[in-house]
Amino acid sequence: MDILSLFVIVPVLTVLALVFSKGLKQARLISMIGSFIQLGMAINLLFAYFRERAVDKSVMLFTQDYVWFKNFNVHYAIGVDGISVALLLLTAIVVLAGVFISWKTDDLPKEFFVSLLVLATGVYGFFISIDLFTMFVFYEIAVIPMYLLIGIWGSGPKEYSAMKLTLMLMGASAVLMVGVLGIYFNSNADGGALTFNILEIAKVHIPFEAQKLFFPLTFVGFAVLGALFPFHTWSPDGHASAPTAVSMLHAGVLMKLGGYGVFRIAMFLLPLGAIEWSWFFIILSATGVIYGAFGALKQTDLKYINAYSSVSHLGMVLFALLMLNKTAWNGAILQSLSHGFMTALFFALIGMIYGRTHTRDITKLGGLLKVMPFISVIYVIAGMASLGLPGFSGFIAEMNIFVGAFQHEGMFYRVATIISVSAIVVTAVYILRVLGIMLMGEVKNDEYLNLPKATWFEITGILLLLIPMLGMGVAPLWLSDMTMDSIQPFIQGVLNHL
Amino acid sequence: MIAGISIYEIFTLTSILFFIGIYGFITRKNLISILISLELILNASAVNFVVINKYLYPDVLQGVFFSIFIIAVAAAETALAVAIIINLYRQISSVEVKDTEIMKY
Amino acid sequence: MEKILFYILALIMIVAAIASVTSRKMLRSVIYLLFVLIGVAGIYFLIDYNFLAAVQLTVYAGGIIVLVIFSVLLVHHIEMELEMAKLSKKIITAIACLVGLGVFLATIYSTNFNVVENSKTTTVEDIGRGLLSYDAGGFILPFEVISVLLLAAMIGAIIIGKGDKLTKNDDTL
Amino acid sequence: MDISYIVFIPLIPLAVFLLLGIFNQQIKPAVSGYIGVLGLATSAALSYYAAYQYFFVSGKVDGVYPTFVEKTVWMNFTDTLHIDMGILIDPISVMMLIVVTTISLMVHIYSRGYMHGDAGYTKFFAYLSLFSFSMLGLVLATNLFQIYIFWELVGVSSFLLIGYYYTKTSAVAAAKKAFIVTRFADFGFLIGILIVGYYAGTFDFQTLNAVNPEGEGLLFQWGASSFMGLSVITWALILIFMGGAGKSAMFPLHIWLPDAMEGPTPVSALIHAATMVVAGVYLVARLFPMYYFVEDGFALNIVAYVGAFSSLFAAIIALTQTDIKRVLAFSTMSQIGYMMLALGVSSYKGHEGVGYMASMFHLFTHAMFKALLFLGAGSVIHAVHSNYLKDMGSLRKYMPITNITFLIAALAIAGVPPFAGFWSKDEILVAAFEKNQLLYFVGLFVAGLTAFYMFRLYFGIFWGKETKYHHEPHESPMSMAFPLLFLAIMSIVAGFIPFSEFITADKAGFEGHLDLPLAAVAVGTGLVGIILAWIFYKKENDLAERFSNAFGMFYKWTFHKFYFDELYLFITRKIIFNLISAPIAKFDKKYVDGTMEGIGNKTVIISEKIKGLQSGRLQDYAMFFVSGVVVVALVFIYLWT
Repeated sequence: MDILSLFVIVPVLTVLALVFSKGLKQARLISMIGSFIQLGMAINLLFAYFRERAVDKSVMLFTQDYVWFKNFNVHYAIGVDGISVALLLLTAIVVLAGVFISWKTDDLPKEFFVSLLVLATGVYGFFISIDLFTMFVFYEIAVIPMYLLIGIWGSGPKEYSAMKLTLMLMGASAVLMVGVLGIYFNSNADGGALTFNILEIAKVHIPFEAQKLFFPLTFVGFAVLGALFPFHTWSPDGHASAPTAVSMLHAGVLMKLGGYGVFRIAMFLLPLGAIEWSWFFIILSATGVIYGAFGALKQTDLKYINAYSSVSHLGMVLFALLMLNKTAWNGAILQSLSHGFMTALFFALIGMIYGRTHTRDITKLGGLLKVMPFISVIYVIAGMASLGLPGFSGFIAEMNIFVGAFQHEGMFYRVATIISVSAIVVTAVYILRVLGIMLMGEVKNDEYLNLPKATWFEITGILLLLIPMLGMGVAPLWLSDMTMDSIQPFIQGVLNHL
Repeated sequence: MIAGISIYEIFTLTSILFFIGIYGFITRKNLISILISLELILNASAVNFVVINKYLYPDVLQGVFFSIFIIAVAAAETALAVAIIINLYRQISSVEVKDTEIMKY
Repeated sequence: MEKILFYILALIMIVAAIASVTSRKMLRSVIYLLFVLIGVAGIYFLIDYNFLAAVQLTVYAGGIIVLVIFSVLLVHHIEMELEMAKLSKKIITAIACLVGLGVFLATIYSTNFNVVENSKTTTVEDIGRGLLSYDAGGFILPFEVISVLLLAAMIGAIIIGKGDKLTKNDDTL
Repeated sequence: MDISYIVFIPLIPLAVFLLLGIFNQQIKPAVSGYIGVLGLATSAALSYYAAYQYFFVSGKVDGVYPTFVEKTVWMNFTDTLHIDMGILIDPISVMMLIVVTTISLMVHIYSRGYMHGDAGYTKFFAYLSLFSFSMLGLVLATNLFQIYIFWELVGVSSFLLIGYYYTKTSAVAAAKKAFIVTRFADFGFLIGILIVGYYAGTFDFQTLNAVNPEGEGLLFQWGASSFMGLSVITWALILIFMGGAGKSAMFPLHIWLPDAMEGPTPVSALIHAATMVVAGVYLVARLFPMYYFVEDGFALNIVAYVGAFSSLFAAIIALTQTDIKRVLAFSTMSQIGYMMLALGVSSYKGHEGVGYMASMFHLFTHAMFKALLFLGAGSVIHAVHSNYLKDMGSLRKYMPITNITFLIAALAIAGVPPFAGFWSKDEILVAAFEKNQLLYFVGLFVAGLTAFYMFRLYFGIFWGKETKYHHEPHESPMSMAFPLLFLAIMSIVAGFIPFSEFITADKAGFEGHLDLPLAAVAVGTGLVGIILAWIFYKKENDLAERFSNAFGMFYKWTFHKFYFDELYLFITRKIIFNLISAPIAKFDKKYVDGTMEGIGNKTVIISEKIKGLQSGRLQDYAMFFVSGVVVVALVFIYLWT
């Protein structure tokens, strides 16, 4: 049985079932069941992966290949390694948590869940594909429902934000498309046939000139989704307007596509280009890291703070990838996972706070620790995870990144590394600022005193995200080794040329 | 054949007429004026047909036939155009181009 | 003699054509056009296509110009000055036309035409036979088509010119 | 020696934390207090057992105390570089185990009385357990990264405990300040670790500290690569010391410590007096061979001078503070400076390593008497509900036990024999005298100041003016009195422990002896301080006020702690927030986002223009057509040949 294609089939079936459902209760139940099956499959895949990995040492496991469009040699080719498995697990968890958090979507529930699951389908598909074209198709499938989700179920200037987000991401994918086609048309550099399969392209020696030209296109195309400075501005507005579950999914999973794409495609297929351009993008990403942190310092809207924090954290991912060594790459993957859980948790909590107090302005909130202890305590924990406290996933990711970045000799890299490290201080400042103003202090508004407690589905959603975060932070060895092993074949190309 | 006149001079004349017609077609604002400019263009090309026939292929008569057809079509076209112009004038009491833009919607 | 005649004709035609597209009086514009058409007929005479010249004179100068003059009189007051286009538009158009003319002339003068010296006179009979010939190279079919076209145009002109019934009571009539 | 059971010393508090943290609502306060105390008591018992085993049963091997390590890989960075988790047993970690568990146990017991009736009673014990776990983990760390991990955890427990009264704005601000300042220091620490990791290729203490049989460190070879005139390892050590200075409140990273007194008093006693703040000292001691051998101890000199300066600086400020906990806070800072000073002047081998020994000794005794002082102060605050000296006076009549124990502690810190402080302080002065006379005199002067401000405090609280109280102050309950008594006994007897036999830099131990002339000078200085305080504060009089007026400006500066808080506030508020963050936010909105918006707007404008071309006017089309034809003709005839 093809256990990978199920990751696309099950959400599609769920969507079909949703089409025939009536009302909120049925819709959410179906979504929950569908997402649960996904999670079960992801966990099953994890164990299957370990079993298979023990005997099979090839780069990708569970590979399947069907010809899709013969003239251009487009295949529906899928396969996973440790990194995709980890990211699939992340996606499954965040989607399920997202369904729980959207338990009370009154407005067009059916359509909401359909869009949510279509988005999830795109993400799953992206993570399992090893064919550039398939990957690109799934990428677009993932990005487009965003427009509907924000534009219809959002708040504030939602049309504007949705438009901005979609246009910027579409612009990026246009650039990306050029890069992908550039890779495709150079995939016969060694005399073979044109192909979209990344494993085959990786064996080809794409000429240096082509690499130099197409690397920045591919990199920027993906990195915009990873909120690369200065193309990050869609993220604060988009997140601020998006409904809770969408923010979770977007920041938690969709933005990971950027880093994943960079490392799977840009760096893997164009290693010479990566080496050639890394200095330039290091400047941008290191700027993004520190810039996002400082940007978050002055915001008062919770979602804006978190969006800028994402800019900073994901800047770290790109920064690590550009450092071009194994430790840093491992850090980047771990940071993607960690940020996925953490930021999804943040957005879930913000959604709960907003749902109760109807404001996201921290200056209007205060003393929430007294009013809603559970949510506040989790918020503190999430905050601590965000500022890289040991025991949470953020710490191990950041340490991998820093240690890896420090392996890169040269004054320029050292300075960039130290600048990025300094972000941990600024992060502490903005996180504590929020905690201090919002959770601690006197209760600002008497109405807040009798707000409802966290409900069971909220608690379930939170725990789903919190436990993996803790698990990663306390016992990182198995995960870190799993991703580290999978990085090896991908970084080899870069290392050969360094 | 016109004695002492080369084909180049006749082409020069027709080209000038042709572009005067085009100039008129673009700059005039009155439907009838546009029709007049159109006649200029048509005549310039008709002369070209005839001249080429005479100077280059004197044994055949195709150029002449085409000129006759051009004249016939021009007559038909003018008749229709005048009919349309008159009808238009009845409708909106104007034959200015700017008043007839309603067609684009 | 013919050379001088041609130059005179050419001068008249160009001046009349320019006057025709720039004149602000409608009727004068039509009359200038008449001069051009007559000039064209003159050129036909010069190159010895007498029948064509006659057709030109009767159909164009006689028929079309009269038609146009009628329509002018129907829709215009004689004294009415025509509205002119914006200067910028005129200049742009003029530039485009001059450049286009330049291109034409440059092309014409750089082409080497294979001129055949002759002084053949074409008779009406030649034309009639050519037009009505069934043989290969005969023009009977286009001729018939043109006749049908003329008929259609005539009917169309009448229908359109007659106007719509609905507009009969329009006070613009 | 089997050391595996030592793992449970930190793990028991962790279990207690999880238990109390997760079932926060379900567990009754009375029970949670017992659980906390019981957990810590078990840990303490294990620690004592471990110490006994280590020093007396296992003993020396080849004339030195051996180092036992048990560890497991926690995370791999590269093939050679990895973080281990484990426990490392050597003399100083065993000593720290005892200090931490003892003080923590006492504080737990004390808190049962002090925090009685508080709404967050269970939460408080959970936090205390979390702190104990982190601190014990820090103490037992086997490598730099492990110590960093627990370092951060200690920082966060400190944050939680300082901000325990989270509805109080000042407490929240203090907690934030403490966390951010130490975080800033940790930034340096982390960079230092990264440098060590890269150039030395390991984080492991044993490898880093390895000393060859000739008594030389093995780190010479890493001194090669240099940056700005110093070897990178020296830089790393300086940066690591920056981390230590942050936690230990050394100048200029000291500003968080006085504010941290916003936390409940037992917390101040545990974290901000006895254990966490000495982590910096412990860190330097842990890496002592590195500090000593790399580049002739350049980094160690910095430690010494920073320590001496902080010590003097804090002692001067302590003279004028009126909040009794702040006086104690500055006193702590001053005493830690002392320990740093001692480490800084120490050598490695044999008796020359007296500074190292003295530092550890002082750490030990200081933990006892400073915890006692804080708990005593807590007892007083509990009784009069105020932190300020002006609200106190003549309390000896109401609180006999507190009075006596506080006096013992004050005598101990003032260095009066035979109390604990005398012995350790004397060793420090001896070490300084042998190495660096300047630092010796600074130390001596600080000793005098210490005696003076401590007795100013003592007389101010228990003697001095008669104060009217709203309701009669009463002696604290037994749960609070017992720790006071226990620590008082420790403050007396701790000095008699022959420290030099157990804890020395080279782990070999040496015969300790008392340098009588130096001791006499030190005691004399202390006594002068006490007598001055007696004159000034024993009876209510205006001597002190006249004196402070005479100093005028200097007094004002001291009272405002040399305006360091204001300086930092200026830097954070004005520079970071207003000059960096606000412009960035604006820049982002206006230019970065503006550019993207601009592209969008331009597209709309251009499309409006293009829309205009599609006018529906035939003549316009004709013009485009003609122009187009002309252009195409030109291109194809002349350009594209």
